[in-house]
Amino acid sequence: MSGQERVPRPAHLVEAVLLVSASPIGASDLRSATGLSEQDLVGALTDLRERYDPEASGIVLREVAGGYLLSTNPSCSPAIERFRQEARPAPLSGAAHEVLACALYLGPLTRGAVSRVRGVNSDAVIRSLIERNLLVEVGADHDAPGSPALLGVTDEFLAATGASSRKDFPPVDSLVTQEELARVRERLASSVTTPPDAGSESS
Amino acid sequence: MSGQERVPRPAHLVEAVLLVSASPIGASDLRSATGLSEQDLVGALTDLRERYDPEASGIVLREVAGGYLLSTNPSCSPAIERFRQEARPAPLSGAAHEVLACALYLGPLTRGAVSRVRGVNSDAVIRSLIERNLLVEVGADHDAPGSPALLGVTDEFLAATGASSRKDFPPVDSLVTQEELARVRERLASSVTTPPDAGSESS
Amino acid sequence: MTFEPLGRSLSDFTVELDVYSGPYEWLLALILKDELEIFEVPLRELVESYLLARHPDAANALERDTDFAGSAAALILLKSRTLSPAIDADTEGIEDEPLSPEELAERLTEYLKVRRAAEHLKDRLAQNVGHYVSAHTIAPRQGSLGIEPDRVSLAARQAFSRLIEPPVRHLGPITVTLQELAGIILTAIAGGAISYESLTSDMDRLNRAVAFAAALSLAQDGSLTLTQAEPLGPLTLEPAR
Repeated sequence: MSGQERVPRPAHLVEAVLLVSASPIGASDLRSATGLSEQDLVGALTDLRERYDPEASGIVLREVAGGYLLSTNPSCSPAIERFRQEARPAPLSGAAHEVLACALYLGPLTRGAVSRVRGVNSDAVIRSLIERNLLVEVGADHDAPGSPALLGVTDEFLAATGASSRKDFPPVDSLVTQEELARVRERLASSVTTPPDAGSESS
Repeated sequence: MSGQERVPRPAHLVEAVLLVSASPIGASDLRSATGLSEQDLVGALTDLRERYDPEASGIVLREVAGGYLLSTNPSCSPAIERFRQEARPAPLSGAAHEVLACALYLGPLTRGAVSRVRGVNSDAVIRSLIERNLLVEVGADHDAPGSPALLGVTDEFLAATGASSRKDFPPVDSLVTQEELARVRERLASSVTTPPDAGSESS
Repeated sequence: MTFEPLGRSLSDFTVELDVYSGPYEWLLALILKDELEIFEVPLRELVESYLLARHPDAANALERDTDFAGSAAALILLKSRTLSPAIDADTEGIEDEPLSPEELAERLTEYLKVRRAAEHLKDRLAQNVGHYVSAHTIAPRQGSLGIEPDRVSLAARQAFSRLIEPPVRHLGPITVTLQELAGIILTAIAGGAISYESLTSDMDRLNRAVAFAAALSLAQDGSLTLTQAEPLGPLTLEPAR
């Protein structure tokens, strides 16, 4: 560290601004607050990545939801929970993961569309996800009767999954193998060809 | 959790806890949150004094009011002020709109009443609306056990909606049916009274 | 959502399920807070683990059975409500018309993708848990927030017209115990097999649910045999051979 400096270094300006935000700050907002050039900002972020590396610090620099965010190192979370006397939020249910997957990969889509894809009414799950700020109404489907709201994932969702953007998820087709899909079709083909008048046992 | 996760160093634990507190934390609270011995805490604080030295960092460690606090380096305050001016406040969630609607149309009312009307615990949403100065405690319900605080909307809320007074909002009976309103009133009034003949659990 | 408060008699009853392990009371709380999906909770396993943990000779055995039967009945109601078709306008689009095999295949394929994506998200969320953000935030400038008055009205309409059911309260306090119903059931099957439908035809919904719990309990200890020829088909209670 060089001696007495009066003018703060770029990394100092950036870390100070990051301290006062609980949500990710994008590069352009960081630049306009700090007055740094693009190059200086890049340099500052490189310094800070090292300073707030998960191996070396209890505070980590995360690049999520299109911006930069300081947060506690997960290795320290038991201490945080003791300090706040708060239990870690309960993990989401399987149904909640499915609803989020619908919104992420098929969204924005209406409540009805989510329920149709999943085959069960999903309103309660959707409601609790909105409550947790992971889903949000992003508009309305004006072509449908009653213009139902369209649901999409939030920046909090991106931050919670450690994603910098929606593109940061694997394409859905890479998650399911062709063999699996073929098996579904096969099984289906064999089951529907059997009794011609059994048709009502859908559920 | 991955097995190779390392045990955080004392200084890491302390800095993580300091990040999540906006007010100074005393040594004994730091110790009970982190589980550190007195000696380890002293060592950790020595490390952190160096790491967050005003000459070397945009975030500084302050020792105030008998405790420890992270804050921004005063040399960075112009950047912080610009950030504050430019930052667009986070938009309100659907849950926040509902809580504000309860306070506007049914208020002043208690936290418990808001949760009963909405059918879901609303404490966290209420806390953030108070922090944002959109809700305020305007008194207390002395008829209820523990005299819980009554919440109402603030002038800032009215200003944010562009309304000059509550009367600028459509009357509640233009929004919902009489029957629905009666049900809401019932939920409001229900408080904690259990039916007289249900009586097995006293408390 | 409302629930008759549980007596504390079950405070030491813990359950081990795939979706949850811990105190039973907390399980109820999680379900009521929508943090756990009721249809993910295997009610049969729940009843079985209660029966395993049951101490018929304990001083508060009766109270425990009553509390358990009461809450289990409420869970059954909740579950059936969740699984039954939605009635609100938004989801009325879930059609009943039979699908062509192609459409069915299309839907299943789509669901399979969602399922896999959900598993991926679960891992990702788990890897990123435990990041707490700074508390050193600054309040935004006064007056910089705009709130749409229409959204406030809409929120009022939503909050005030929502049905916070399923109300369990209207079922009234529990007026029957597992033991009483067990007695009724044993008397009824003394003359031979009887269907659950006819056994419970005169009962109200709560008693029906408790009768179900009682029948399970009796089947568990070998006092009767429960048979169901086909899934969702009629349930028959027979004296144990």
